Amino acid sequence: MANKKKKLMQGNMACVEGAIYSGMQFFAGYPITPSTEIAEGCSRELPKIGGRFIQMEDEIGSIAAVIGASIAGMKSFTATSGPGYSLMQENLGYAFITETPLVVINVQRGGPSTGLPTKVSQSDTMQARWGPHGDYAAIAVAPSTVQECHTETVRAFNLSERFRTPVTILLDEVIGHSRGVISLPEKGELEVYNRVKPTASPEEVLPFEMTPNLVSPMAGYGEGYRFHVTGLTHDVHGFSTNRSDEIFPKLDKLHNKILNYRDEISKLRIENMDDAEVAFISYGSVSRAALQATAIAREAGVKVGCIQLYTIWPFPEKELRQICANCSKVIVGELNMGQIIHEIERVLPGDIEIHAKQRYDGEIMTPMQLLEKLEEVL
Amino acid sequence: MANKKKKLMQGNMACVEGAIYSGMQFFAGYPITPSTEIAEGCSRELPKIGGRFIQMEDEIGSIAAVIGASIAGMKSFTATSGPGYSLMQENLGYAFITETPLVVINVQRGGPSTGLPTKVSQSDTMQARWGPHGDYAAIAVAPSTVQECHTETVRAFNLSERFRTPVTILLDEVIGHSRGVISLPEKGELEVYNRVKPTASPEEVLPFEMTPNLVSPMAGYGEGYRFHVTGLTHDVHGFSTNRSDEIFPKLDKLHNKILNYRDEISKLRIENMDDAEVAFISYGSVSRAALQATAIAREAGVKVGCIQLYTIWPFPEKELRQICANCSKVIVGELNMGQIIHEIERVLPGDIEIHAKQRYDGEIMTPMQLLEKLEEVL
Amino acid sequence: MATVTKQKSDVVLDYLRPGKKFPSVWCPGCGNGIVMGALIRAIDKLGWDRDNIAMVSGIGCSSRLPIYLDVHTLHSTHGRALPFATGIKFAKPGMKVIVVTGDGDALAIGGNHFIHACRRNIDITAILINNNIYGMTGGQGSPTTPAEKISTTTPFGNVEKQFDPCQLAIGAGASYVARTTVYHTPHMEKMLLAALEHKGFSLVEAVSNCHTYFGRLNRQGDAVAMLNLFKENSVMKGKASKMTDEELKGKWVLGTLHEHEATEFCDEYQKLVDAQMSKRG
Amino acid sequence: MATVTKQKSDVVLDYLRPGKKFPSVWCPGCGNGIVMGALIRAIDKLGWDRDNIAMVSGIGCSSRLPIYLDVHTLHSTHGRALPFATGIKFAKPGMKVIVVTGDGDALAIGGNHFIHACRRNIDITAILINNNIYGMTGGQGSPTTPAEKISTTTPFGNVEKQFDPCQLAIGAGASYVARTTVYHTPHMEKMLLAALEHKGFSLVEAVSNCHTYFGRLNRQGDAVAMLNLFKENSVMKGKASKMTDEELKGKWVLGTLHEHEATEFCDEYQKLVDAQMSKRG
Amino acid sequence: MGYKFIDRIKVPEDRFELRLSGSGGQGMIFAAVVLGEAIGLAEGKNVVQSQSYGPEARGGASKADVVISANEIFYPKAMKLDMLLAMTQEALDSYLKDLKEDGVLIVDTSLVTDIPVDNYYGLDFTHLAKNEVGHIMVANVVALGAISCFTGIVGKEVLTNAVLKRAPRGTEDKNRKAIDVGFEEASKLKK
Amino acid sequence: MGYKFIDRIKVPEDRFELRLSGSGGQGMIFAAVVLGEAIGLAEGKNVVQSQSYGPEARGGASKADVVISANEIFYPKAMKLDMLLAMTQEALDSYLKDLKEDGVLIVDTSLVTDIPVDNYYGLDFTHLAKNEVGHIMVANVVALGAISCFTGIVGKEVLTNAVLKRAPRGTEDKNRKAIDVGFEEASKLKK
Amino acid sequence: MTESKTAGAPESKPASKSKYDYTNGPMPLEINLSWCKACNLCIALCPKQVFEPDRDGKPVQVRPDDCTQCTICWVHCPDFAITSNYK
Amino acid sequence: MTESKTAGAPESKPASKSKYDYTNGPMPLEINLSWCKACNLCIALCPKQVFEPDRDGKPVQVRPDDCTQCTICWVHCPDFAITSNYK
Ligand SMILES: Cc1ncc(C[n+]2csc(CCOP(=O)(O)OP(=O)(O)O)c2C)c(N)n1
Ligand SMILES: Cc1ncc(C[n+]2csc(CCOP(=O)(O)OP(=O)(O)O)c2C)c(N)n1
Ligand code: SF4
Ligand code: SF4
Ligand code: SF4
Ligand code: SF4
Ligand code: SF4
Ligand code: SF4
Ligand SMILES: [Mg+2]
Ligand SMILES: [Mg+2]
Repeated sequence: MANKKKKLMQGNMACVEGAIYSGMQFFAGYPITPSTEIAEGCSRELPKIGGRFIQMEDEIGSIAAVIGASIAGMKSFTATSGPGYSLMQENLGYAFITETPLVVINVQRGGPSTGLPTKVSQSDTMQARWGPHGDYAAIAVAPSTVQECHTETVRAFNLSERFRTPVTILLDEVIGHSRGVISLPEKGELEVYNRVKPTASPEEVLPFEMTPNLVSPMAGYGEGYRFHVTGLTHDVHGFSTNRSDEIFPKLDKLHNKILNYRDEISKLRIENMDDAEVAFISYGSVSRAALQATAIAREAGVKVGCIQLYTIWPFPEKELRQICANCSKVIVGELNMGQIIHEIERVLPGDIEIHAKQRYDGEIMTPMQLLEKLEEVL
Repeated sequence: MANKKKKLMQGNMACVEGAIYSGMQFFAGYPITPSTEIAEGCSRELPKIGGRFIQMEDEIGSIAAVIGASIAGMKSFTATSGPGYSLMQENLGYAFITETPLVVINVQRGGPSTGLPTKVSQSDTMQARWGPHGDYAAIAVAPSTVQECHTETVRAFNLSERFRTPVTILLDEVIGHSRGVISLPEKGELEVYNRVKPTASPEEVLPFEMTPNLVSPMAGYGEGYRFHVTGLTHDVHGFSTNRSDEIFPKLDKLHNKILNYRDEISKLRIENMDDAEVAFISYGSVSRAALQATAIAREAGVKVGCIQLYTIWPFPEKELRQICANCSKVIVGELNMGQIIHEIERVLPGDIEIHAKQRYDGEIMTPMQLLEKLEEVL
Repeated sequence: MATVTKQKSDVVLDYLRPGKKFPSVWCPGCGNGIVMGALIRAIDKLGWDRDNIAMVSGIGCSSRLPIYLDVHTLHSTHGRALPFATGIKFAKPGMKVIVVTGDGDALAIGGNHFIHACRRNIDITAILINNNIYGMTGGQGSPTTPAEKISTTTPFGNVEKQFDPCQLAIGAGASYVARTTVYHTPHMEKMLLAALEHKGFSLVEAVSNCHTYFGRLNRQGDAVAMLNLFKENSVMKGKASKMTDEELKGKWVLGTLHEHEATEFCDEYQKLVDAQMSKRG
Repeated sequence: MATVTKQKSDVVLDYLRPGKKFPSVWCPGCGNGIVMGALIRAIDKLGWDRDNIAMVSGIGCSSRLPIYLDVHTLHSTHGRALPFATGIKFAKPGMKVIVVTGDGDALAIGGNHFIHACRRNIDITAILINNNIYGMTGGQGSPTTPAEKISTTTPFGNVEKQFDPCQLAIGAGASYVARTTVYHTPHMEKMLLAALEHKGFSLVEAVSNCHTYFGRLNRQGDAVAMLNLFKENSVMKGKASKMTDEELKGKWVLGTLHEHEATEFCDEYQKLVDAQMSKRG
Repeated sequence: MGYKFIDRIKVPEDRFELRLSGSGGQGMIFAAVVLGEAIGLAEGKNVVQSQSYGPEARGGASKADVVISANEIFYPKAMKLDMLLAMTQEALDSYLKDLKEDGVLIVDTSLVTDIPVDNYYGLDFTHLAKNEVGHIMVANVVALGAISCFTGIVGKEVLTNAVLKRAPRGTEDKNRKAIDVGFEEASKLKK
Repeated sequence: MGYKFIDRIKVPEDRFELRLSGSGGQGMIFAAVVLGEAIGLAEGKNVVQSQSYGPEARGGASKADVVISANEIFYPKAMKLDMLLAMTQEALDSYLKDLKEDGVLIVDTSLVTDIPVDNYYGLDFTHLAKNEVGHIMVANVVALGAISCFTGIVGKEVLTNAVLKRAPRGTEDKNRKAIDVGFEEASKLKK
Repeated sequence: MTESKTAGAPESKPASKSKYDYTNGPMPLEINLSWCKACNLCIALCPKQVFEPDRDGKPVQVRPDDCTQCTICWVHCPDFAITSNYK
Repeated sequence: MTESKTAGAPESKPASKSKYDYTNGPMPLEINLSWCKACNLCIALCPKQVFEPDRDGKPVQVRPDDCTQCTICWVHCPDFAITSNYK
């Protein structure tokens, strides 16, 4: 029995399992390397559980169908890579303003443009924050192992349902394509959050009501609450408005329903930081190299620690400032030309030296590269 | 005669005039409020000068056609607003990696999504830096008057041709739609830069050659140099590559051809900063309010100065650090929920207090709002 | 003239959304309102539970239509109404899903989704309000603006050719295609009724007036004048089949232009689900 | 069998791009190479100056084709070859512009540009290599994957319906539309020649084999077996016109399926420019 | 929080700000553009003209501002109006608060009936356009004539030329007449 | 720049890293997945299996890595190989440098002819598959049998079960045979 | 334009009494003036010339007896401003 | 599959001499073995069974005299590995 739950599985497929575990029933997508196995996995698995898989004509249609399905009441998601993620930006903005829960997995490959389609990268990190036009607060998470692909997918669905907002899972090609041993949790083992539905009578319910936690209960279509959804800036009824006293609260809500709950959303892995003088800060596959490098360097007596970001957005500023308080230096490792390092420069006090180790040739960061950088900055 | 050159004109139309002045001959676009007058202006004016106007089926097709025309050898541009700009991101990335000169005007309106289609905003500022997936260095400029719409459009074309890169002009609705008196420069009055063409024989020319200034001469199609263009990461021949020793230089080139020449690209307006204790930092229409507020506050004896960013990207870090060196406080005014302020927090030393004055209800920032903020922080 | 409908005149009022401000945002005389009335009467005839109806639109004057109706409504992004609707329909196949779209919305930016909805034969009724122009943004040319006509982006006359939306839909595989005009309201009701009852993807092209832009720029007069143009220049399909191409030039052929039986997407998928689930046990 | 071409066998080599590594990236026996040969021979017959040819593609195995040719080539983004090509052609109408695209590239993500290029009747020849699958990404279903066929995203058989790319093009207004297969190489050359010579938008659908994915997943065998299937299941248009729908089921009808005279977009625009400039000057 | 200065600030005196307001079809934007053109090009002053829009490109209520100055105009929108033209009641209700205490208020008395201040100029522009010029559509031009007279911000000649430059051919006489009527009727009232 | 430690670092000793390399059609990924499954599920160790891709989904050369450890596997790719299987000359040329000095090298002698080291196991997997099993396609499975023998990282039984679980029905005997052949031929060579 | 065809002056016709007698009852139709945008469609399209425009262009039922309840005016009213009093 | 139809065993046929005589000259075709991917198309499609596969599956001209220069092999070769020696 114990064996039955263990499997050797690709990260991409672990995301599918995590989504199904979360109660996801709807996938719409368009194939793209290196995310395609997620679509393929859904096309195989969803019919078996009475769910729905549809291959759309493009990524714009995919995210549109996912939003439609979510508004209809189903937990829904899609998966893509850089080029498709770029195409989804307009409708992602629609999901933000309409407060539609959904999950997008971006299995990152080298960019810009078609770039390095089969090679690893983390160069869509900032796009996950700033991709769509307009103002909104974004949530993005980044797993680093096959097991974490499962848990972070469950977490992503939970966050999206909890906060009525789209959530991006930033995978990178190495995480998506590597196979690892995963133990699939039993039902109930992990928390699964479902969106809050309205309970008052239809006449009393305002679909975009200002609640204490700023998340409005959300009925599905056909559940007795007829409501209007629009991408125009709208009031609590969902009707478009040009009134300052309705626009400000709406946009503040998009921000604050998330930023007020950073503590719930932030998640980090902290290793060997108690006495660390230098810290590696990284996420995704680079964290695996950083953990390895930390272990190796500690063996050699170097006081180095390792901080892995599972939550990328909202950026865990407070936590980082705390954890790094006693460091004199940090090394930010990324598979790009410098993205999250901008945030680190912004939030860490000026007296902490910030060093970058960046790789962007489509290959994974190695522990050795980080160790060499460490020696260099020591 | 002097009168003949003066006109009352909308900002949007001044952009058209600036583009024509720059030698632009090709516009492809898709109507969207509040940028539509640019397309309409081009549809009227381009046939008269033997240029080409085409209304495409969507914004994706528009930017694609613009890239095609630019590669064919014509100075080309498009204009849009948030939703269309979001749709253009994938192909903008293509323009970055293929090093294709072109100009995109984004006349900003309230977002996210359809948002406030007829209302002013500056909420696509970060998108202009981080919108497309992958790594690249972006250039964006922001005029604030009708006259500047002309000059900054000319500058945008020059920068795009000089650096072989797409350039975004960030207008906001107020700048695009206001009419002002503009004096149209004579030929020769403003510098017009044309892309460098190869001169060696076709056999010797590498279309993506590493030159000392990192910009490769660029032939148009049909000019005797048959070359290949791809969105895959490519070598100096333009052929796709998976080799680290070719990928690193290519991506470095995309960055450094621009970042090495920040001084050429940066442009700021600095008013009353000599003895200023507090500085307004802003761009676009907010700068007009800031200039007014500065004038008013100076009258009242307040030591306040005003910094206007014409170049938004690459962010003028060095200049700002210098100019603000003697300030104790800055007020960053934006028509959004806080975008460029992230950069300012990143680049200014920790001992300068950074305050935000943000407005995002679709209305323009008033001098009074800035003055109130000023009084509050003093 | 067409037959008198049996519809009560105030049935429309019964379907208007409580809390939404009336009258509509549309210009006086805009055909969008006429289509809205006909659509409501058709729905009412079918006796559908309005809690079981989802109406989806894109962006444009025409796309404002659903907003006024007391059903589930989704005012989506420009051109994307059909994939949004596909998501809803596929998630809840029991719901009646109706898309309201414009010539720009459906055929310019949304052209791809349009042909794929036709191909997929998903059970959605799309009502394409074709006013031959972009109304919402102030009168630019659309893919149905006829050659030589004036718009704000074809100031010297349109050099492009226009789509025939019905032919395009047929070429893409749609299983029900009809055309009507805002002048022919009883006919419109009939076409809408047939489309709504059709199982699979159905398209009704409703030729409509944007006198504010198309009419003004092309000297076709006000709403009344444009409706009369629709009257004069329309031929019913039966009659049209006896006319030459020459005679049909510049005319709207009205009626059910195409219809064929075909399996429906959600049904087919359900069969697959049933097969897989029964396999599983 | 078809007639012997007069073409010299090594004319193809003459057009290959210097400096580009051969053989191609394609799988052994992939039809893309067969199309490439036919295309070169057709171009060579026309005697076009290769400095005056721009060849544009999207993303896909088929879209790798232009890369190997010594003309101006643009390997664009997925689905967007036609608007890139439109920009080139409209900027330099004197150039010969050819688009090479796949069934996914042209009809899935690129469907909108496809129908608009047809409508606009811009003088571009599009060669759609239809292998009924996404080859590049490893065998997912495409809009031309037939019902019930297996792909990696239709593991239990495709529940969707397929486009007929030629009918779609005709519905969208294309002025030249032909179909051929990689088995019928001399016919392919003829169709390509006619398309390249046609003034206005022309489409040649080249039915091709992806035995690596489509063939393997659907037990259609290797390249040879698939070419033989094309042979067996094709009928020339003339003969097809005498066959019933029942008889034509599952068959490819080959030949020039549609052709009409129509003004070309760049020409029409030039007239407008001429009129405006003469007014001015 | 120490330094207070707002109570000491002064509205810049080199600016003249005016607003033309009414409903969608009344040609307020056209009138503002003509005014801007007359002042900016012929009178040689700096001018910024702007307006606000309803949803996307269309809309009901309409307002168009013109800011005039001999110096660089920093802030492009009106801060405190020196003059307000209100062609509808709704327009007056919305914008009266933006008018300076000593600002000039001009209302169309055929449509504006409830005027909560004493100091204003009331003219029946709609009526004048219809009866004196024969075309209700030129009420905005009649109002321009009145503005020229009441404010002196632009000469009648210059204004007339600016209108004629923008107006469709064949409407010259009508427009000339409209300005004359507006100017004359205004001069009868001018204090 | 002061503190030097790199010369003191040690490669983690709890990891066993192996690479199966060859050309596209040789089933290296399949073999690595089976190996990973056998070790990870039956042997209960932690395993990470990864591979590299050519352009988009297809490609010529092929390599698949398996990292095995009793502890948490941090870095998912091989750092220094404990074992390398090279089925083609190109593969050997590319990856030999990644093998530890005392690592196990296994080559297919039918395709690899130029072997610049002395210490290796050479077996003609292609030939063995064809002649002994009757099917050239199972050369990769023959190699798996040999790996089981040479490295002991996975038991023959466990390996056989893992192969049978993944292989298409009807190929059981062939695969069982292939492992046996590989294992036996290897034991003849094993030092 | 072509308005005259439908919106022209009423022809003199035999005094044919309507099926509905409004002489003593309510008017044939209810007009919601606050929704009516004066588009002129009802006025122009009514085959019986029941309406004439008021000062604002909105319909006034000047020939109520001629109304045949043919539906034309209300199915063409884009603003749902017309309902029938004969229900 | 259907391969047998074209790729089957050569039928016995009357000794019909080719138009071109390769007995003493070069082979009818030039095969670029480094480009050939051994797809089997030329071998299977040649109406005269001129080819047989070598150990790697690449074509060998075993019946050169039967070649009629019909073009079929080279226009179907996806890798441009076949050119004619008769030019
Ligand atoms: C992505 C995007 N591009 C452009 C627009 C601007 N836009 C809004 S409506 C519209 C055209 C509407 O035309 P149509 O669909 O014919 O509707 P109509 O207003 O004529 O009823 C356009 C171009 C937009 N909202 N979003
Ligand atoms: C925006 C975007 N989405 C998806 C992809 C991934 N992708 C590359 S090629 C392709 C399909 C190609 O199919 P087709 O056009 O039929 O070409 P083939 O490989 O079959 O010749 C896809 C989905 C991409 N490159 N870009
Ligand atoms: S602009 Fe045209 S389409 Fe839009 S409401 Fe007015 S008349 Fe109707
Ligand atoms: S995958 Fe298919 S289409 Fe692509 S090269 Fe191979 S056979 Fe050709
Ligand atoms: S119901 Fe018919 S007759 Fe009566 S007013 Fe209306 S249009 Fe005229
Ligand atoms: S049709 Fe309706 S909106 Fe138009 S005038 Fe008549 S009542 Fe008024
Ligand atoms: S040219 Fe014809 S006969 Fe000669 S080898 Fe080729 S296919 Fe055979
Ligand atoms: S057709 Fe070409 S590639 Fe294929 S076997 Fe023959 S020579 Fe080789
Ligand atoms: Mg329209
Ligand atoms: Mg394909």
